[in-house]
Amino acid sequence: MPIEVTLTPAAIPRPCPLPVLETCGAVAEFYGTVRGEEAGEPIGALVYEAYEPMAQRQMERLAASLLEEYPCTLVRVIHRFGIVPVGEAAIYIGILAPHRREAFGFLSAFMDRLKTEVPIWKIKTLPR
Amino acid sequence: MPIEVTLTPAAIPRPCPLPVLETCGAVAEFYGTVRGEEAGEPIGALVYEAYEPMAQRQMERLAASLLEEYPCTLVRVIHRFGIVPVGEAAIYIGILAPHRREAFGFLSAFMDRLKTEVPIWKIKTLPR
Amino acid sequence: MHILFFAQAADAAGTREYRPDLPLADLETLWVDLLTRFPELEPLRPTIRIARNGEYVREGELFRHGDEIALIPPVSGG
Amino acid sequence: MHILFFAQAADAAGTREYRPDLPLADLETLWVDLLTRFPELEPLRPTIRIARNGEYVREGELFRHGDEIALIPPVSGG
Repeated sequence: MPIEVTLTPAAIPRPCPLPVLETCGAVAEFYGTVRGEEAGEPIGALVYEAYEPMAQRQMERLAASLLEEYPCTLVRVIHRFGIVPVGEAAIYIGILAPHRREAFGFLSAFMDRLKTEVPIWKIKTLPR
Repeated sequence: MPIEVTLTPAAIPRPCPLPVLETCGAVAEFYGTVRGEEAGEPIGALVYEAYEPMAQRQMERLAASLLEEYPCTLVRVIHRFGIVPVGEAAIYIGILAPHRREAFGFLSAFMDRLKTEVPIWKIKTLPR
Repeated sequence: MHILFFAQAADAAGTREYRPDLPLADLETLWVDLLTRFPELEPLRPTIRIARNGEYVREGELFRHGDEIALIPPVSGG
Repeated sequence: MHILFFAQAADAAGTREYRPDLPLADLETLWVDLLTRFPELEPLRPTIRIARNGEYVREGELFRHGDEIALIPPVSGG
């Protein structure tokens, strides 16, 4: 199963260990973490809302569609919703691929399209 | 010190923990690992040679030059030389950046230029 | 039909769901009904995408009894 | 001058270093000396870059007594 998508209110583990595959020369990982400021003001957390079944399916479908262009061997996506404290990850993407180009291409394209297509929202900030 | 470059015969730790910085919303990591085949034949390891002082300095300088275009907050590069067994990493890049675009841009550009400018060579394969 | 509101759409409408009394509707009919009931949605309308049963709708699609319809303001995940 | 050979250049020359008897040389003089001593380097010459004291040389640069000079075949790190 080359695509693993999880949408969860639980904290994203860091590190989030990927298997070692001898066919893969590239391991790329990305954590999108909550910054300590929003619009110049210090914050304590962001709150994310998700339209859960649709967001889950859109992420799976987006990953499947990008794999046609960027043939990676394993793609793991975890998106958190609910309260995400500063410094913690709202999203994790882990990729195993034969070569770095498809891993980097997938990573960048997935994030770009997630941010226009997948029904997940930052709905508010919480103070420190 | 935003640039940390290490050239070492020792195994690259995995995971290789980066600090958490509240100013950074992007954590990107890449491991370039040795694949189990080379030119269709199974192998046990690759052997890397480095022109050590020049390779170290070229990597530091390349990182500094790319930070002008891709302003990341912390860049950590570890390149291994000597025998690197299949499945282990020959290179690790870890990046903390305010936003994902500079992290992805740095990562991709650093690897492209490393592979043309930095005096490190795969000099042979070892059998299983 | 069961309409779900998310993010700014939920804030503007002051609710997270609504069941309009429409047996069958095209997009325009749906919006007329929505704006009559929730005039606060008017300024958001140009930015809202509509999903039907978990898929973004295509031009000319019809909404039927039993459909789950979602108002999707600009997303901001990741 | 102290010349270092790496990777395919070391394989072809059959050695990892060489101290030519040249007090001062330009790039052409250096190559003439190298190819006289190590004719096996001839086919590699178009792909080899030269570094002087850890920097890739620029056109017209001169090599002097005490310089560390490296023959750098196409790199393949990462």
